[in-house]
Amino acid sequence: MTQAVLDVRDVQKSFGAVTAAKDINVSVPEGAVYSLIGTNGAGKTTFVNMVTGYIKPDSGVINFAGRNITGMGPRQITRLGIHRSFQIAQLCNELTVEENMVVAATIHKSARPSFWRNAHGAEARERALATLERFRIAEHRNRLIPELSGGVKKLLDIAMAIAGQTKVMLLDEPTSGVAADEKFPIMDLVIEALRAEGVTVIFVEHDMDIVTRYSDRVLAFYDGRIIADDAPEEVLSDPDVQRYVTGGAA
Amino acid sequence: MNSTSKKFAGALTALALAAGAAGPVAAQDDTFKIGVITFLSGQAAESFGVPAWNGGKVLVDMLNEGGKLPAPYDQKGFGGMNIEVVLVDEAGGATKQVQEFRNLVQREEVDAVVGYVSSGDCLAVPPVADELKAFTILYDCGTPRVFEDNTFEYVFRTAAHATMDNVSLARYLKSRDVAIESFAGLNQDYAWGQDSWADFTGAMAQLYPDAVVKTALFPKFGAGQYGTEISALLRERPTLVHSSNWGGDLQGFVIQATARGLHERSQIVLSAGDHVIPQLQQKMPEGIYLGARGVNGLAAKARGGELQELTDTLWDAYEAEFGVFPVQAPFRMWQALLGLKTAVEKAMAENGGKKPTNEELAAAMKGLSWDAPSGRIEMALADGHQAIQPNAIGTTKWNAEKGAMELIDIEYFDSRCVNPPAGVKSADWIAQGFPGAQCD
Amino acid sequence: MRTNLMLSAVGAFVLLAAGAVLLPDWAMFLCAMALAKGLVSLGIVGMMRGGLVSFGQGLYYCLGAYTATLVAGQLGVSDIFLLTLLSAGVCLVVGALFGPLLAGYRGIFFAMLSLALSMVLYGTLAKLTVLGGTDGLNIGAPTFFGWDPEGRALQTALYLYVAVLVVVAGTLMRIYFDSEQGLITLATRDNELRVEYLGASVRTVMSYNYVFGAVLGGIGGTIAALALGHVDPEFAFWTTSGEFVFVAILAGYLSVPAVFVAAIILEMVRSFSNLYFPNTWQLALGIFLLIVIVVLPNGLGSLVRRRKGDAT
Amino acid sequence: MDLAATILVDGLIYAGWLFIVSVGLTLVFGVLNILNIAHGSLYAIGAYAAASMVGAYFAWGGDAFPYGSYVAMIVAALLVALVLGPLLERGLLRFFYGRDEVLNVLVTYAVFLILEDVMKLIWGVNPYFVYEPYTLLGDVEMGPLFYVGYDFAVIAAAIIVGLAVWLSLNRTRMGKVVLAVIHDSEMSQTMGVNVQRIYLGAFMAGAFLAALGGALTAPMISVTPGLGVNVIIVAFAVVIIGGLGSIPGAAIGALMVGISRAASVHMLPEAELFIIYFVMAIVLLFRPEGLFAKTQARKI
Repeated sequence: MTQAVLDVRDVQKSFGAVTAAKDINVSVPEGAVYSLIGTNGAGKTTFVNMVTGYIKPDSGVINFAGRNITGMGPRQITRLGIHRSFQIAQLCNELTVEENMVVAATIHKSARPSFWRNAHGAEARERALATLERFRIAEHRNRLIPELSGGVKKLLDIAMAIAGQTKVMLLDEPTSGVAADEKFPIMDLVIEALRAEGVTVIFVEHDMDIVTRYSDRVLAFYDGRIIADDAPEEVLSDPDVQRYVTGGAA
Repeated sequence: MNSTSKKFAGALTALALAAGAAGPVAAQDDTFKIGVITFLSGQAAESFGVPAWNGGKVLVDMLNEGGKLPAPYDQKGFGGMNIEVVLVDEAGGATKQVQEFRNLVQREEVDAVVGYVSSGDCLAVPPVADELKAFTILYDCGTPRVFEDNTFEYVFRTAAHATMDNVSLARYLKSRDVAIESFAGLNQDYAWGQDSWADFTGAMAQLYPDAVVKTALFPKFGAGQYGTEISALLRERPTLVHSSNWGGDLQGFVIQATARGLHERSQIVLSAGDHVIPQLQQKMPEGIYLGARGVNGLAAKARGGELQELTDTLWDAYEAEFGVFPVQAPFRMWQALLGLKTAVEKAMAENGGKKPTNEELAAAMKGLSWDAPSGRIEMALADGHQAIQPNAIGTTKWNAEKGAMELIDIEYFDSRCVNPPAGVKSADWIAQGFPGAQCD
Repeated sequence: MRTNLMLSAVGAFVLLAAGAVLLPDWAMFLCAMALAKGLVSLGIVGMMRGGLVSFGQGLYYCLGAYTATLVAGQLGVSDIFLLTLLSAGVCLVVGALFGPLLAGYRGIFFAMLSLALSMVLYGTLAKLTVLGGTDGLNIGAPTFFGWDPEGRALQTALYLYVAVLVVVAGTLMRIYFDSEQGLITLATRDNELRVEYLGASVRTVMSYNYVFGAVLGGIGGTIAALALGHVDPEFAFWTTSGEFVFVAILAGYLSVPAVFVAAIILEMVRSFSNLYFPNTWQLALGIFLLIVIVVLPNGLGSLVRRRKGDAT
Repeated sequence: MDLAATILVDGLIYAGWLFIVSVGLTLVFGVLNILNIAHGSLYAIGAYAAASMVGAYFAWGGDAFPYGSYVAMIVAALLVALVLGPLLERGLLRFFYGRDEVLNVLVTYAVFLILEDVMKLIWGVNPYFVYEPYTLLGDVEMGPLFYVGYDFAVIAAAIIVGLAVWLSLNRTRMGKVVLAVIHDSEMSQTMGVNVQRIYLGAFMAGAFLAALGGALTAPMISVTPGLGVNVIIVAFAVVIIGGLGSIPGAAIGALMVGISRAASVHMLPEAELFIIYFVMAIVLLFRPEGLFAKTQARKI
């Protein structure tokens, strides 16, 4: 068995009276693609936020490649190679698509960006363009963010996260806000790109077709707990999952 | 980028044009143009700036009409020239004042500048005045540092510096045999308050070596609320409480202190307190010892003597125009303008009646002495650049018949009794026990 | 790109230098002061690009001015280059000390804390009678490598010196704004969370901007002190800082020359409203401020320089 | 009376005044997200209005019932709020909602400058006095010290203001809506709240409180130009200490500043100038957003 690259042990988190995470235990092997399902408020995003350091667990331990990362901030965790995308695309609205990409590429390239080298230089732009082309959004490169469609925003958000030495990628609802006919092409692109580089992927998803098609394993969340942790078809046929998560519709 | 350069060019052109448009407004030979700078806004406007310029305006109008004042001030304007005034607000700090001074001299091309209440401005402006060779009169500010730390050729101060205010207070106490066991101070937390307190404690150390300093409070300038400070003064029970506060800060302090009976527990002395009498009237308690930074206001009115006619003429004109009697600030403006008039006319007598240059004015002003409603002004210190003048301290007393606050037991101090002699710094003079003081 | 920048810099200097010949004395002085204050505002513009506005740049303006005055008065140094360098150095050290502390704060808290710091300096100087208290200190005219000019020559030399500083500082800041770090600063203004999640430290970004602002503030203060011949604690008062912020807002964060144009415009408006409305100049200035904010929400710079992709 | 008790009484009196002048500032910030420098001008205008109003009251035979002057003071503050509130909020500030906080500070700074001169145009530069209300309530003897009854009336007024604000926010429907707007104006807008009316109401309440602060201060001082500028900085400090937008925060902030300032005046007068910044620095060091700041959780 491959070694667990991400290991979450006994993690708890509550916000006042609301329990957002209870007894969370997850072990993700290197190179695997996991999906997280559950209704809104079930604890999926809390899980992503805890792993990426946006919120700190009340108790429990999160290990990454054998190293304890519990309590580290987003920046430290990002520097270790755990990257993420966002449910609401987090972009810089006053910058163009290309500039967003240059920012990401520059930061990923070096911890000490230059105060002298022009960020709008040919070299930086070419590098950014390559990534944009890879995600097929290069045609939008000179547009400002508010002018973009949901799908392009989402892709740019993900592209910015991937630009570096990613070891684990957490995608928070990569297809939300994306037109129905764009969902599969986007997932094809993203998952293929990540698999090609051997990146471990964890994504949050509501569309069960996408879950079945792209993930090796599914974690079903309900009320802050993981109620199922298995291969997609097993989880989706689980009666608890059907009752609390998929609502029998699947 | 090119368009930004164009923009920049545009702005500079506009500036150059504005400069041209505002350009030569130099006074003609039959007009003498003065720049007057005093507080028209902010806290010092009400107490000093506005009354000073009110007084100035009355005087300038009378002079321009001619023959309104007794000799030697009966000639029209300055040596026959009409007086024209450019008025500038002193509020805004020394930085602004230096810029405005340059504008007055270089853009408005005034023939003389008369101004400055704030001692910060009085320290900042003189070097520039000398650099521009512009004849300048500091008419009000108090800090001795202006001429004690530096020498200037074109700058003159026609009012005595603040040392005499507090020395006179201490002398008044001594001459009236007031027993002082301890004293405390409440002064504004800026140079004026700090310097006044230092002068007063210094003078007291000479005249009352056994008196103990209880507490020295320095509430923020413009604090308005003195509740806590008054509690501290009530607790400490000093024989005497000294304050150099002025304007709103003084009025607030007096109102709050008397409501809590501080004046019944301690003798209150105010080094510059006369100017709040018209406003406070009955609210000013009786028995307060106060000065007016010169023989100004009520003390000048009560003095009598040969200056009575000059004083009364200006006093009545002022009262008729503004419905209130003049306090210290207009007196200082009067002595400045009358000094300027004397200097201009002296210079014209020497140069054959032409409008005097800055150099001729400076030469005429140096060591000059003249009469003003506040007494004989002598440019005796700092090589003829710094005035000395007599001072007076009195005691407040409510006149129920007239319904007015009066000053009684006024004691007049000769210029040379309360001012240091030439060449001696004020602080040293006090510390050495007033060497060379000539008191009657 | 850099060639264009260098050409613009040379062009700007030639323009400014022309002022030394064309402008009357009072206008040259006004411009020298405006340019010195513009340097301080340029530092605020640098912070504004990262989304922060310091309401306390008076701290460095004052610190630079007092450093120059004390060094000149106590040690007898009058060389303008040395004085500028020393003040900039002092401000660099102090800025590096406070920068990382303040960089953790955002928005109005950053603004108010920086204001509080400058007010503490104001209070301390007002208390220190040895340094002249609220009355402040005078500083003699500067020398230039041993040359000791007077009158118009002194004013011209001072003006040209500021012009050189403005062009050099403006060019360097432009290079910085366009650099990788500069772009990250802009990204931070937009979305701090994203920048942190890319692995860059927002705090570091802001600290650098703060330190640059401190150095520029110190240089501006030194020039102002030398031009005025006088310093007082008012340099650190909140209204002084407010003026710097106003110039920065008037200029906007897009264009560097706009900062200096804005500074000159403000000085002119103030000077003329002072003269023509001695009793209501605050009213005139207030109305002018409002008009500018309403008419030019993104500052003067938005007239000449737009961000790419901006459709309008 | 021993030192500690004196410090406490002096501190409470000052804190009462501080609370009244700063609670309006924090309310306006909480609802409109504007840090209003012109709060100081409204304070000064309140003082002038009260001085004029009380003067008029006595001129028209108020001597028969001098206590009516207190009503005149409150009416003056109300008038200021009714006239200037809508004028500033509807006429100016509403165009800047949602803009940068610091830009809004500058807008109010411009208003401050304008109002400074407008006051001069209306009231001139001569001081106004209305000391009758100050001495009307008699003296209070506490040990060896005298206090003026009015000082305690200010404390009482502060408590009443605090309670009134708290009750109207927490115990009325309208108040709850205001709290919702403070918490999240976008959300409440989508929930059908008439945010415009709330903004206007909150600004007028803030203006009233500022003017009331001025009106209550007027009898103790001479009302002169430049009154507003000194109030702004202390009120800012109190509000920052307590947490912007927090009413209880303003109360605690006022108490902390009031009592530490009193302690400083009695025991270490040299430090008085710095004490307010000192308290502020200490608080912000441990709680960067003030004592009672609203938490700004952001959904990502």
